[in-house]
Amino acid sequence: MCLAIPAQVREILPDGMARVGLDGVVKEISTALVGDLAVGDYVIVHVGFALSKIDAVEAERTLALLAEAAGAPAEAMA
Amino acid sequence: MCLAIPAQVREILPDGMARVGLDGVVKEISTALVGDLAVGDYVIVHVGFALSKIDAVEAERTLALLAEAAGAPAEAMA
Amino acid sequence: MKHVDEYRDGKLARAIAATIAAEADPTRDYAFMEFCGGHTHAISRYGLEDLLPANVRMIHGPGCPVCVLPIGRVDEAIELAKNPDVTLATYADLMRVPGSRGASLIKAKAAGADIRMVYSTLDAIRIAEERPDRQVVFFAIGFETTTPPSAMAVKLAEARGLTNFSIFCNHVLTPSAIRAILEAPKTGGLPPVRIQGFLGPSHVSAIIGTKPYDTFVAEFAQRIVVSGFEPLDVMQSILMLLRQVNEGRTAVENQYIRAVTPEGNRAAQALVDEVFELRDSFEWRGLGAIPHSALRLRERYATFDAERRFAMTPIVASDNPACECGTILIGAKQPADCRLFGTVCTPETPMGSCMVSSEGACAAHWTYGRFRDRARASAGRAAS
Amino acid sequence: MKHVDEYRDGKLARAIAATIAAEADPTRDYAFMEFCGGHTHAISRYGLEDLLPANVRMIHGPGCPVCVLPIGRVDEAIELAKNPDVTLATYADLMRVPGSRGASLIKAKAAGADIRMVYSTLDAIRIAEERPDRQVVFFAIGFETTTPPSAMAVKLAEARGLTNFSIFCNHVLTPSAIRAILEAPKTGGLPPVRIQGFLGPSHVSAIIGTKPYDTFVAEFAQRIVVSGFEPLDVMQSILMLLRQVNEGRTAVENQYIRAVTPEGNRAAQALVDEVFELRDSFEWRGLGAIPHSALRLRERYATFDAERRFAMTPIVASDNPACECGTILIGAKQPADCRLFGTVCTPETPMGSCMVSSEGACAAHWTYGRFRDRARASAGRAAS
Amino acid sequence: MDVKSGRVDLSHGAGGRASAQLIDEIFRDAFSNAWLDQGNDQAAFDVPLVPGGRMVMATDAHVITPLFFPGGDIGSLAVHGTINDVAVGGAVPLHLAVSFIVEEGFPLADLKRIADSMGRASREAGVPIVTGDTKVVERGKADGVFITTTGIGVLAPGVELSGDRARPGDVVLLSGSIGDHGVAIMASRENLGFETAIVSDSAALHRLTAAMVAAGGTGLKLMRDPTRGGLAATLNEIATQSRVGIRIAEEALPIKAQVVAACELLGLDPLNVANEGKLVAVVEAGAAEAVLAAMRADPLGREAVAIGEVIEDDRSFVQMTTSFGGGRIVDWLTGEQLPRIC
Amino acid sequence: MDVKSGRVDLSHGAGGRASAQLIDEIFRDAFSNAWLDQGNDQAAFDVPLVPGGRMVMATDAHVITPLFFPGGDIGSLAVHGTINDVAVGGAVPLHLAVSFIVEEGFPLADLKRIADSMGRASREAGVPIVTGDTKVVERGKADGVFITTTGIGVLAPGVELSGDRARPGDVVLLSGSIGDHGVAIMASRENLGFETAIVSDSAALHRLTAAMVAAGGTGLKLMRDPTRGGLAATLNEIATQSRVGIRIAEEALPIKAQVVAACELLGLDPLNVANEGKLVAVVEAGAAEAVLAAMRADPLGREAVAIGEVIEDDRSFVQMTTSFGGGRIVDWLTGEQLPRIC
Ligand code: SF4
Ligand code: SF4
Ligand SMILES: [Mg+2]
Ligand SMILES: [Mg+2]
Ligand SMILES: [Mg+2]
Ligand SMILES: [Mg+2]
Ligand SMILES: [Mg+2]
Ligand SMILES: [Mg+2]
Ligand SMILES: [Mg+2]
Ligand SMILES: [Mg+2]
Ligand SMILES: [Mg+2]
Ligand SMILES: [Mg+2]
Repeated sequence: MCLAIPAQVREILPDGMARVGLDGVVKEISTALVGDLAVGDYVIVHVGFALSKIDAVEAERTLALLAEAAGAPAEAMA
Repeated sequence: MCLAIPAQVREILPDGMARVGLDGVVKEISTALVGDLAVGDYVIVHVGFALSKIDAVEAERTLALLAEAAGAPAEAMA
Repeated sequence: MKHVDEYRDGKLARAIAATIAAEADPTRDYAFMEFCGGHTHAISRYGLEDLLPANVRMIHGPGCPVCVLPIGRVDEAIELAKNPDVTLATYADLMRVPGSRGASLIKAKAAGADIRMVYSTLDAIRIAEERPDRQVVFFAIGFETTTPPSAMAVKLAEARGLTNFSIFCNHVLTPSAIRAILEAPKTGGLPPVRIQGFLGPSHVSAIIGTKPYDTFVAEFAQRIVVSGFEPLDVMQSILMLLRQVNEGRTAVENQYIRAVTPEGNRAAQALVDEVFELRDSFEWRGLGAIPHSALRLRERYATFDAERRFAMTPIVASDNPACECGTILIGAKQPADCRLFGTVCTPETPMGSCMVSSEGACAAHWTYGRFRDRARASAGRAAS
Repeated sequence: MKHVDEYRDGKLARAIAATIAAEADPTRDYAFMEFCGGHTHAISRYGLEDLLPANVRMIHGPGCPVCVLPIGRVDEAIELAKNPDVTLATYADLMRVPGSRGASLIKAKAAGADIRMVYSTLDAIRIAEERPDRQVVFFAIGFETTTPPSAMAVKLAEARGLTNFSIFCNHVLTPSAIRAILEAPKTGGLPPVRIQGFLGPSHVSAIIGTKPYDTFVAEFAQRIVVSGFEPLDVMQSILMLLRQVNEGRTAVENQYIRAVTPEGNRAAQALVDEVFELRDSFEWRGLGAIPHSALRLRERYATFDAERRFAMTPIVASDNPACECGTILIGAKQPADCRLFGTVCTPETPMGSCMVSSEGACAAHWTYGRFRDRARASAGRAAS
Repeated sequence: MDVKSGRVDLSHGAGGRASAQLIDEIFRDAFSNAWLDQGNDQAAFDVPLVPGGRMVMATDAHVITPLFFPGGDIGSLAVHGTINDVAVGGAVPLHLAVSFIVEEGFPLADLKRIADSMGRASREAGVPIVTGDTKVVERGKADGVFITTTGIGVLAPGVELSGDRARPGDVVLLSGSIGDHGVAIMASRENLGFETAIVSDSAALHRLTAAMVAAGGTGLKLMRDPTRGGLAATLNEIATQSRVGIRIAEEALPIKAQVVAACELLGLDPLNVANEGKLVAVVEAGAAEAVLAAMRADPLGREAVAIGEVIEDDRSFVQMTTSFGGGRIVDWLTGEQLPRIC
Repeated sequence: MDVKSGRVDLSHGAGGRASAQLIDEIFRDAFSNAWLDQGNDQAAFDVPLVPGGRMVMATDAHVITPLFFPGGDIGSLAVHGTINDVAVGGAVPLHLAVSFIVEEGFPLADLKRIADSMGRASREAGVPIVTGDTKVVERGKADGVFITTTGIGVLAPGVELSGDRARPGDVVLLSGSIGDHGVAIMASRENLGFETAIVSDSAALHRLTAAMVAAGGTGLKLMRDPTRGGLAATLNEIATQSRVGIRIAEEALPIKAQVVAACELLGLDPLNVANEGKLVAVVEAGAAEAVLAAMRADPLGREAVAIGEVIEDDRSFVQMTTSFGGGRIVDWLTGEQLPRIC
């Protein structure tokens, strides 16, 4: 459920709206649920609303953990 | 103007309506403008209303006059 | 079809034509006006002109309610139809009548206006009953024949308590128009009328009777033969007019005795009188303003009067100045004499009233008769 | 797509799969439930089952709001849509969901009901503004993710003074459903739960945070890993669950740290709390009535509540008794074990909740996974 | 026609002068090619790669209301109409393609009834429907169902019929009574509120045309089916294409009494009313008798008659000698065919 | 399907299983003949009277919204779509017939723009529109304009392609990226409220198919254009018709980043999204390289790739090896293709 996808804020519009981009696809959404946003931020978009911001630092950390999860057995099996 | 055509009353309906026939074509019309009608009467139908009854006697007289108008010259030219 | 087929007998027609030819005085020119589009239709449809001698000429009159409707009234109807609350119900004849700048109801419909073609005023009432959320306006036109059904609709709407039905009334009166034609040379500086007699209307007369024509004999020394619409009716009536001329008589005669009485349909007259009253003056396309020539709803029925309900403002629009309808309608010119005929002015793009419906003088000639023009032209050339 | 493509790397996936395979204890059977349809979709779409060792099994949970919507509520929405004054606005996902006797919104629309598919509650508000003559009802479904946009619509409708907008509220709560699954064997006489851990929802958790799951550790000694929806998120979360099992831990962990915090989206929570309140009990298709598991509009917003505005009467309708969704949802059976699967029950003609949306357990297996059935069957036969 | 800011209105679809103008100003130039310029209801062409192959192709969209009417339905009509356009090109109809545009909400039972009717009509005609397409549009974006049929047929060597081949002295033949289809349709429209026993004449004419081709040889100049716009439109098309005049005799025209009556009632001219199982042929005077005999030998041409002749006329007038012996023009319909009050 | 009391709904027009069912239960039996039973998007047949003549015929109704979109319009689409159905039958497209159903009120300027676009497309393709028909329906009884095009083409001797000719071991080729058309259309629909730079791939493929026929010889088993229902529908049709399985590799599929992004946003699978200038071919393994080379030499096949192979499977499953190395079924679309929230 809850189909949602990360998109980048490209333009802040009046009335709590913003234009977000996803690989060249641009869409207007409501940002009323997430408060202050800046151009360049990534948000998770669901049924035309931003649900939450994506934390870039935590995203980096996740990627590191993924690499670790992938790398660990290589050593274990070596 | 005033496209109208003689049709024969086939059935008296309630509310001042009647079914009239014209060579196998049947139509429902209002008879409100002509008063009492009987099945078999001919009426002149215009935009869904009977405008007047056709007087069968006068119709015969007209046909006679037509024949006369057609016949006269035949004698004159004879 | 009883009461129809008897009057469409070609053999009889040719025999009557022979009588007319025999009785027509070769030293005279006979010019009769069929007032009514219905007669125009019969003449064109059956090619009766070819059955008449060259010196018996029929002039097509203004008796086509679609043709004489002024452009301004069409514009007003189109404006009304554009009102998003309005459903305009109308006889199909009006759909293509051009208003100003090429507008028409059929184009207004294409552009989104809610316009319905109806066959009868009862259909318009039914639409109003089915759609209480819409203001249904019946665009009423026609002579005395078509007026009683409109009056009936108003009475019905009142009886049924319909608050969403009204009439845009354009009903006009035949005798006033005949009078205007007879007075035209006097009032309009036009050439003297050459009309020696009228075919009086069939179904208008079924309603109003023959009496209203008596005045034309008294005042203008005219001849009137009220005639049925079938082609033999027309042939016989022409013969009757010709005989009046030959015999030096001027009278109202009734060929259409099977449907027309001197008094007409009293019930219908009373109904019309109850609902409608005379307008002081009304514009006729091709003829100009004619006093007391049209009807409007009485004060008592003001609520069913679209002009009042929608506070419609009159629109004035004029015909192409090159249009010759005015002179054609009084018999002074013929359609082919107009330089717009058949070039810019055709039934698809009528420039004047006589080209609007197939019963108009120009349209009838275009639709049915124009094959004769070249023959005539070359006959003229040969003669000159 | 940044924040997407990184989590769809096939090479990395195979490496993590190798880690899982290496760390999975061959003497054990691991059974984890992904609660959420989004996870089910990722698992099916990427064929993750083929990347997991045979003894690590994923059980598809009830976390698809379309699937768990009771037939009776669909019937009620269809009834509402048949009201000639009503325009029903709905997410497209609901169009084909079957109500009783083969009815559905798409069929009701075909039969003349005014039903509009919208992408967002803001579209529904726009329809209400454009059509003041219509009663626009938004058919609201969804978990905590989809509830804030519904609450926002109610607030907007109030601010803009819309008197023709309301919501048919079917929003449900994730923690209550998880609790119901964990309590099912006790309350329903079903076999004991074999689930050793849950993948916690991604975007529901973005709204509610991770804290609400703590109680499942305390009360049921369960494991929860809140997981992103991308396939690598899922792989990593499975590894995290497996490690908890191997290490004998029971904890709430958060794999989806880039979007989920312990507290969640406080603003969204406040908004939902302002507009909605708990229902005492709500029927879940496949799971039965669950106490405190759904929301309705607060008294203060009663005018925007379609159930009250249209005095909707509850319709009770039951599933095909042969349907095994209940046992499938708690992991006791698998789709292919149901004798209706793939014969009378397909995504075109779903008989039970798990076949309704492609995120339901049975539909996902039909749409993406059924090619494995024969292999499994013959493997089973060979083994026996 | 105001192409810049005008709109399509109902008169553009009525088969009269406005329709012709629409085609001229919008489509003819845009598509311009020698086959389209033949100006017939079907195109004839050589088939490359196939030595000696010559074929015709014709297409028609069917948008009739009501869908079911006495004597047929939109399905049988769509089969007959296109077979006829192929057949009057002188070809042996070979195959049909059909495309359906169906409105959301249309009853499946009606769709089945229509499909069954098409299948029956196609089997009876021996012209199979070999390929098709179905689209569904939202409620309110169509009117039940629209059916486009396209037909192809094969021309025997030497058969070359075209609307531009009428010459003064040729005879005009008509296969039977006119106006039946249009009157049957109008009678089944509720808003016109009249009833008749008239049924549509909808029928496949290819066996009749084959007999005519065989009997007429090179004396058969052209055939055409007087559908939308009626006999008047068809004769005017021929006159315009061939740059000739046509004179017909009113007394020769077979018209059923009920058709006359219905037309009187509605203010219509039977010459403008549509037919779906009739054809007009123009033949050299010398071949007229043979072709007429062949027509009368076919059940669908039993009432065939000579209705007139082709005459010289650079104005391309179609004239009619009325039953009264007078003359009149038979013109295209102006605008949509609508019941008139005057 | 409840033929007795059911109604046509939008899913019957989506090109998925419901569409197939509608055709099966309503049309196939009603029309039943060997050509229709070929089950392809075009029918192939011998031409009687014409020795050695073998042709194909195809038809499609076009009901697209909006009428104008990036990369084309309903007019060019109607030309390309039908040329392609003829071309993927292995034939040289010869002629087109076109029928218009126009809604009252439709701007003449738009009609002209569409006609001009059709003319241009047909001239560029060298496939003339040789006959046509135009109907006008009342406002609210159509949606602007619907266009049905029908095409015929000639088969060179020996060319015999059909959807039932795929055999285990054959290779599946795809001519280029998928989903462009459908995404361009969806982006131009206002109610979905998103923008992309993607343009429709609408194009006439007959030069590409001619090159493939020449290069593949009898090794070319079939071609098909994955339009409505997308690549998924086309592969399932082939698998079902040929009673085989098909396995494709996700990593081989060319899909533009913007198409992926738009599909993510709308909850769609690019495999279900329509194309209008792409084709799928099944070739014998031995001919694959030659056909692929011929494809890549054509501008419309430059990105052609082998995407999978035909396998034995009496269940006719289409399977895909995902980018993760897992497996999944690629199914027909269920119901209408609609943006999803979950
Ligand atoms: S041809 Fe036209 S412009 Fe001339 S008089 Fe007649 S209606 Fe007027
Ligand atoms: S296959 Fe259908 S009936 Fe069986 S459990 Fe799944 S949803 Fe229920
Ligand atoms: Mg045609
Ligand atoms: Mg035809
Ligand atoms: Mg037709
Ligand atoms: Mg198709
Ligand atoms: Mg034809
Ligand atoms: Mg096709
Ligand atoms: Mg196609
Ligand atoms: Mg297509
Ligand atoms: Mg046609
Ligand atoms: Mg195709």
